[in-house]
Amino acid sequence: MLKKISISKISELAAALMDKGLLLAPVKEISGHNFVEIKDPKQVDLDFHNTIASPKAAFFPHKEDFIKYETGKPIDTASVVALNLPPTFLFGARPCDVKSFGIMDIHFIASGIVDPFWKQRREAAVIFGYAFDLEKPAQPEEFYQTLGIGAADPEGSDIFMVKKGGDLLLNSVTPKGEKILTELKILNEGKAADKKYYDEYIKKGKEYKTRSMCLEPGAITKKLEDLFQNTDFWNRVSSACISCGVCTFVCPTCYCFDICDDTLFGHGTRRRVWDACMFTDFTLEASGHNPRTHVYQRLRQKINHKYSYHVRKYGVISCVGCGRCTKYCPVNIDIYSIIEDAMKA
Amino acid sequence: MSQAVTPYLEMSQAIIEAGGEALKKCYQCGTCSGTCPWTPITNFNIRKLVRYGQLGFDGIEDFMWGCSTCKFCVDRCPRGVELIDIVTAIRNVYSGGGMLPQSLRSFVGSLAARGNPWSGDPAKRNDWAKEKYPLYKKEMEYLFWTCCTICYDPRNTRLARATAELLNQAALSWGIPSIDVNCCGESVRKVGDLELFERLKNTNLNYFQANSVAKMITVSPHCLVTFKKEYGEDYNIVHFSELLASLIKEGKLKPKKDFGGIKVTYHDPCYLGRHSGIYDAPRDVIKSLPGVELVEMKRNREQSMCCGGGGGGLWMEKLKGERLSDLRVEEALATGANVLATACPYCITMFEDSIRTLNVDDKIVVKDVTELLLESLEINIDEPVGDMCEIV
Amino acid sequence: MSRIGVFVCHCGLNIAKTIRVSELAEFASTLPDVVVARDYRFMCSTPGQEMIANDIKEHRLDRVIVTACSPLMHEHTFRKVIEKAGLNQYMLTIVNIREQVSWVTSDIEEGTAKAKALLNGAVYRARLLAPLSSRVIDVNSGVMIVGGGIAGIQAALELANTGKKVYLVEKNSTIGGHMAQFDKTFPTLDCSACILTPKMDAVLQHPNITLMTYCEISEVKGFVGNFDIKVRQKARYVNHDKCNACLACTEKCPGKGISEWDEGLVKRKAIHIPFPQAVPQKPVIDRDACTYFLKGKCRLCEKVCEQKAIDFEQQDTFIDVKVGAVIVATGYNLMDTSPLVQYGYGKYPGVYSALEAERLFNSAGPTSGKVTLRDGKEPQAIAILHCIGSRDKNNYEHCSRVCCMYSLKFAHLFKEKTSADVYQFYIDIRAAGKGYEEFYNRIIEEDVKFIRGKVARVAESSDEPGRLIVEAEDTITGKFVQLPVDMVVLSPAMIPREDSKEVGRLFNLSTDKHGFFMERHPKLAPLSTMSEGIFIAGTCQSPKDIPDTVAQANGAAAEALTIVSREKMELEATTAMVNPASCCGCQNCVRVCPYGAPLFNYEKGVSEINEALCKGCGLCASVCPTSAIIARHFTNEQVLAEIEGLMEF
Amino acid sequence: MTDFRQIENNLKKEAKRLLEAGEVAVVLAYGRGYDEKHPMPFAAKTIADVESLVFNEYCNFNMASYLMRYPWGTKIAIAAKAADSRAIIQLVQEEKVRREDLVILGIPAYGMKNQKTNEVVDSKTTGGLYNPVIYDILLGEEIHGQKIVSPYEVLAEYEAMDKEERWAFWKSQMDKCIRCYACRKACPMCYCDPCFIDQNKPRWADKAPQSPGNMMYHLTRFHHLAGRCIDCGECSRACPVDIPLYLFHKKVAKECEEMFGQAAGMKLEDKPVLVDFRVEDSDKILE
Amino acid sequence: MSFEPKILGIACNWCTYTGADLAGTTRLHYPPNVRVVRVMCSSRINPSFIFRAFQLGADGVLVGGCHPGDCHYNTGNLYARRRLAVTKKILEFAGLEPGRFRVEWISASEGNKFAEVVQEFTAQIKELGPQQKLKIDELQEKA
Repeated sequence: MLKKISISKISELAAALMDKGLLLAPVKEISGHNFVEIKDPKQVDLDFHNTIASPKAAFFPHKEDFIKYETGKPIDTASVVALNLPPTFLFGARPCDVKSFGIMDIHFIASGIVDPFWKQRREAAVIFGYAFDLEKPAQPEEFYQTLGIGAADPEGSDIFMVKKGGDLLLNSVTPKGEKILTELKILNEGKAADKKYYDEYIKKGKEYKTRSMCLEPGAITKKLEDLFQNTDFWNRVSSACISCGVCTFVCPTCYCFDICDDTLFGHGTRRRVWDACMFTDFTLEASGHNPRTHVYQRLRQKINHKYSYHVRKYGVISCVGCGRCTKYCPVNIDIYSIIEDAMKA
Repeated sequence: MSQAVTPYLEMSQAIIEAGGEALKKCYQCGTCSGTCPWTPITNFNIRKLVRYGQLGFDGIEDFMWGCSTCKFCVDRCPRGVELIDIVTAIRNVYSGGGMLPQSLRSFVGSLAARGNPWSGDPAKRNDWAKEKYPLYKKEMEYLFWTCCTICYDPRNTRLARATAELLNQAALSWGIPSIDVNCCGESVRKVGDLELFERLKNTNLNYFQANSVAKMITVSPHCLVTFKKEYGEDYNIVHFSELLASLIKEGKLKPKKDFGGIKVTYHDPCYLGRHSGIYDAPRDVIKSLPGVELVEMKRNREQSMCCGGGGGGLWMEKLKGERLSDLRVEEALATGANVLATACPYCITMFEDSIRTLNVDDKIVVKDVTELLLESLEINIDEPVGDMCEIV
Repeated sequence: MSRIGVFVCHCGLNIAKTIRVSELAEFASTLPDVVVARDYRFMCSTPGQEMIANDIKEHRLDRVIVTACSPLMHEHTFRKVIEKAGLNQYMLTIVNIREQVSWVTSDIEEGTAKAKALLNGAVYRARLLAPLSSRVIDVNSGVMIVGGGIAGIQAALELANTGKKVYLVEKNSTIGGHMAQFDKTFPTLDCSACILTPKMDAVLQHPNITLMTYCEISEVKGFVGNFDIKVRQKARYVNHDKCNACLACTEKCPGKGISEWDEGLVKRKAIHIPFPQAVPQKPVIDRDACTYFLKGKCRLCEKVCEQKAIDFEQQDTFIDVKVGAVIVATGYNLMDTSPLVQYGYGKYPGVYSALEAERLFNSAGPTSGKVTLRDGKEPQAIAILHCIGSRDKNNYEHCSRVCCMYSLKFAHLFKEKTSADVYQFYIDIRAAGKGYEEFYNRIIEEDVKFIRGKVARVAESSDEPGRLIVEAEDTITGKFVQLPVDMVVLSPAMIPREDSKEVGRLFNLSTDKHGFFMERHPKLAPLSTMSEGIFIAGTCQSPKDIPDTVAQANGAAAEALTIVSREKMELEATTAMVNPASCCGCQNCVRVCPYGAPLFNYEKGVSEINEALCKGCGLCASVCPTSAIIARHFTNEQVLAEIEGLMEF
Repeated sequence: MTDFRQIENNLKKEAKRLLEAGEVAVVLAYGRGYDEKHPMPFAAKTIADVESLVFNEYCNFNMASYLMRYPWGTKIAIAAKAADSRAIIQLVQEEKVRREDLVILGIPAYGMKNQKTNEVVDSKTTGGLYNPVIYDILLGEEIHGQKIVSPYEVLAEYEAMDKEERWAFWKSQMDKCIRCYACRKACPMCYCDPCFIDQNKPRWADKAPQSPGNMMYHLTRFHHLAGRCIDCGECSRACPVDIPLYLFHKKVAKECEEMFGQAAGMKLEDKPVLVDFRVEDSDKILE
Repeated sequence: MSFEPKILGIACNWCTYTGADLAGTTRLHYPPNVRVVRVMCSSRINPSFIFRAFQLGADGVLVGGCHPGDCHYNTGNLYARRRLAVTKKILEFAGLEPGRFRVEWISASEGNKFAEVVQEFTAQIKELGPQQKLKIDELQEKA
């Protein structure tokens, strides 16, 4: 089912979605766009290339409270936090980011150990994917083509959106998406020309150029395994790394977290908070021992996790080529270049 | 009839509530009364006043008017008792009951009705200026605060004119207040009429506010202290002697006339000296005059003796032998000085009286330092008054 | 999970009057981890202590909170209690609800609420307490006494007689102090020198006393039981080992200096002993008066000295002394009254200070005991002025305590030695002491005139040149008095030594605003100070007379003995330590520590703390950016928890 | 000013000479990134590495941050612009590096640009100097005659705000923080490992990127850097959400300079102001 | 109900805490709003204690130490003076009312000064009203 709406009426669409539930959409903040829970429909702004942070926080918030308890009280008085989620609309996620949800589903659902919080959030959500603007060139950091992701790839979205001049075309991808589209009375029916435009756009998206190399998962896995002991290689590529957490925090596929307890006046909360394998204390053990004390070990872990271990375990590379880690790295470390180097090494 | 008395603590409490909190601290050592210039010559005893106040004894009204608020006792008191506050509080409590002495009634009455203590017509406040001097406007730097005494008291209007001329000489930007102002209220406050003081204060504050007054010059140390300490605002205010001293130092005023070796002694007004800590500025002015020798009286600076004009004393009748100004003039004569200089209109009034009654006007004259300086600049402000002038 | 017991003391009504103690205990019992909470009339009493001990056993308590008076009062008591009951003594927290709640609050609601908040803070803190073990150290057996006045002499003799080594340090060239300047002592009127000089000699002769005159303290290191003190021996320019005290040098010396002993009333030689009975009886050269030092020529003393003891090249030297305890007895000064111009001191020759008057009575004084004015005449009328600078907010608010009595003594001596009329100008006569009131009565009967009124002014008489007029109000009659006299004696305020703040800094003593040393507790520890092992005696603590000074000296000697009579002692365990895993090697701790306790281990790249030197101030912990330094008993966690607890209610 | 290309050539020349002669084991400078606009900090250890060295207007990184990766005794050549040289001085003061281990290759430069915004980096964001304070070899001519603006001038706007406004400003800025810690990691003076905020004992603040923890982290960090911050602006440049941390650091630096009369990283023999005192410090500073 | 502020006091053991005890011994009454934490020296005070106190809802923080030069540990308070001055400037620039944080030197003999300072500071905090800026959000909801 194809619908359409004028982009100038986007806030009306937003208002309609807000009537149905929670709306997460791109908003222009001081330093760039980000997905934010919309309070005022006018905030929604589709004039962006991609957001600073990936939309993974929609399902995997930076901070997620698990359990509430009182200090000094028996354990049975503690309670698990109930989410009670309304329908959630993730509006305007780019194809590469939408792809990441599927990768994350592996850990949080498909691996067999189900994370109830992730699962509930995923199930409550309707994803409005949004094709990149094919008229404009890709940003120098991006390389999703390498990972086989097109600039207008509807896979993973419930509804996929394409810009056509001043209009936005919305096409349902899943039954869930179709249901929502039906319900949204504010939308107009898509004409045949629109349908044609949409289909061509999707096709054209496959040809859209980002940085690209031939990357066969098995080959890179093998290559990285061979390189593991090559300290010189890892030292060289990590020599600039300052061990901050920018790359992992903006990454759509990084899912590591820390569990912490916080108490205030005897009221305790057990929660998870994002962690980053780049942090020096990431692997710090209670004994004081830390198996990864060197910068190179941490960067090696990160590259290997995404391009080697993950492939070995689940058969997929855990990277979608969005280029955020490169773009926001304070010292311009480029994961693409490292993979390239590794392949050449 | 029994001579026994019972402490009347309600009265003591009333004094404390009227601002005499310091009453509690006194341990009756007698430093104040020993220091007080009145103790040797009158039956006024400041220590006793406090003692009566502490216990609320009757009879306080007989001697509570004696204090001239010279602050000598306050500076010496080993217990840090603010005796002037106590005096003010006692007067407030008792005069509230209509115990104002006869001599003060016209003074307080004039202040209440006309806003000045000299029974002057408020409309004629600025008559002394003869429209020669500008009224203060916002863009001016200084307000020359004209004390009632220099506006109305004939002897002191000369001081007003002298000041105005010097301000012009120094080419300062200044003006005098309009007739909307009234007395600063110092004396009436010390006499204990706190209500009237508040009224006078508010009138002046309104004027200051309406005209955005920021910097002030005053010639009366009494106004100076009142504006600084009782008005609750932080004005940039100077006594004219301070300004003169700095103008001379900066070379903006240059004394010319040689006085030919006259001796001048300087009397520290209590409100300029002990109350405000200004001792050197007026002396510096005198020292800058060519041909003038400054001689000091025995009691000077911090130890200076009161003229008796403060605390309402200016308006009170005092018997011969009970006048501090007489003693002070004698002290001045003992130095061999030809001129008794001072820097306060009250002191001038008191000394003029004493010089007249002691009949020593051929030996000594009283002058404000301002007048001395004006003289040395060879500016004449004494307009000829017909033939009389030539005869003299 | 900890098991905390809370014990709320009523302290009779001291606490119970403004805090609902049972409600407080009940509140405590609702707090997490508190397993027992009780209130009791006197927690510090034996039954109170037993209650705590029993509860520790019965309820298997591992932490105890005593909610009572200030920890400075009874922390030690309760530490002993819980230790006896099997807990580590540091598993105790005191909540100060007396000094800091009930005594400073009038409203019972407010008092109870504040006590609850404080108690809650203590519970938060108590959960995080950790057992600590005390350090045991060896104790030096000697005692240093600073100040060779009557207090120092008395303490030195007492201690030396117990067999302990004493180092008596005096900054002047003789011991004796102010007492050596007095003629008679009140109220008994016995001769000051007669009772003092035998003691001075005894000090010199005592095998256990090392007398260190003309010396000053230059550095104090270490801590109770282990003080390491550097003493500066000022150059005397006379080798005392060689000098045989013939004093031939002092006869020949042409240099003139001001006699400190005679209060400047006369001159003395540049090479001199301060007074005939000085101890040691060996001279020193006053550089500022010596002709050789001033003009480069003279050296007469050197020529007459057969022992070749004169040494113009002598330099200051430093002596290191190790002691276990210190008694500070540095005495007092009289206030300089010349700034109080109304009294004319320094302006009129007829005005004397009390110590100058003392010298006039003394047969070894400038007038050989005759009371004469500076012009040699005998005074006909004398006024003695009390409370000059004392009891005075403009100067010193305290009462100098001895002036009333010595003024009465002066009156007696004036009556005895002259035919003058004597007047006392006073505010109150304070004659509390054994035999004092009787002495006062005796002086009244000697026909001394008492005028109650503080003098306002001393002026020159205009009628009789040279005479003085004293002006005051006789507050009893209310008459203004103008009294012509020949002599005025001022009783100036007794004030701390000019260098008392400096001495305080060296020994780590707090001083009050004028510089008197602060005792640990005004009633219960009047000789102890906040610095463990350092005691104070005599007028350096507050004005007092000779009997009180001597009593304090004996007391301080006994206090010092309780330390040096032990071979070993326990020190507080509340020192800092470094968690090497967290140390980032910034060396902030090394840079700030006043005791040099942290040292940087360059090999490991971390700081290490020498706990023997650490005094537990916690400065290093607060400058440590990584929280690697643990200030034991005041850890970051403990303080943060306490703050959280305090802010909850 | 010597142009960037010339500086790059000089850098290569000196690096080659020093490595060849064995005078240093490593040259800390800038290397090629994934494009021109994105150079990277680079540690050249071999002659072959020298060819990878670059210098252009985007080489903002404060190379002093990398000094502490090498043990004492390692001879290091380091490219140092003005701010970097102050960082080096401060680190020498704090005994984190030894002066004798260093060959400082001074780079006088202006017109450096922020790669994200393309804005020229000037005294607004860094310490107002163009020439290194200390160096052994200068890779370009010293710069004179450039306009000198007080590095604190930019503060006027914020100082003029009333406290409510300022609070609202900082609150909104701190709320953006995602706790990636790029600021502290980019900071040459933040060498603590572990950082106080990572401690579990005590737990100074929660780890979640929410207001109280963010405030505690940043306020405490401002305190830790008080009198030590050398105003290179790396914290703000590294920040993925553009929090103007440099403003706060500047303010603290300004206050420290006014109160204690010493700016950070200007003299080797100074002692950091917060681990120092003067008896005559005035109580006025507490008002 | 009138606003009763919560004020954290941090006092050094040797001077200010003892001075506070003296205020009690001499029965000087002062408002109950200040809750005192005892530390051995004012230099023990980690600036983060102060930040934390404000987060926990303190309306004011009062630090007391020995007078400069009288520190039981010689120089502790001289370091503290610098550190706390910086703390104050930081709080001020962040936008907190400067009047909420105060450092006073109160000796063991100044019981009256302790009482006066508490009186004055409490009045000042009352005037400023509740501290909402640094206070943790959850606590604000409660209030």
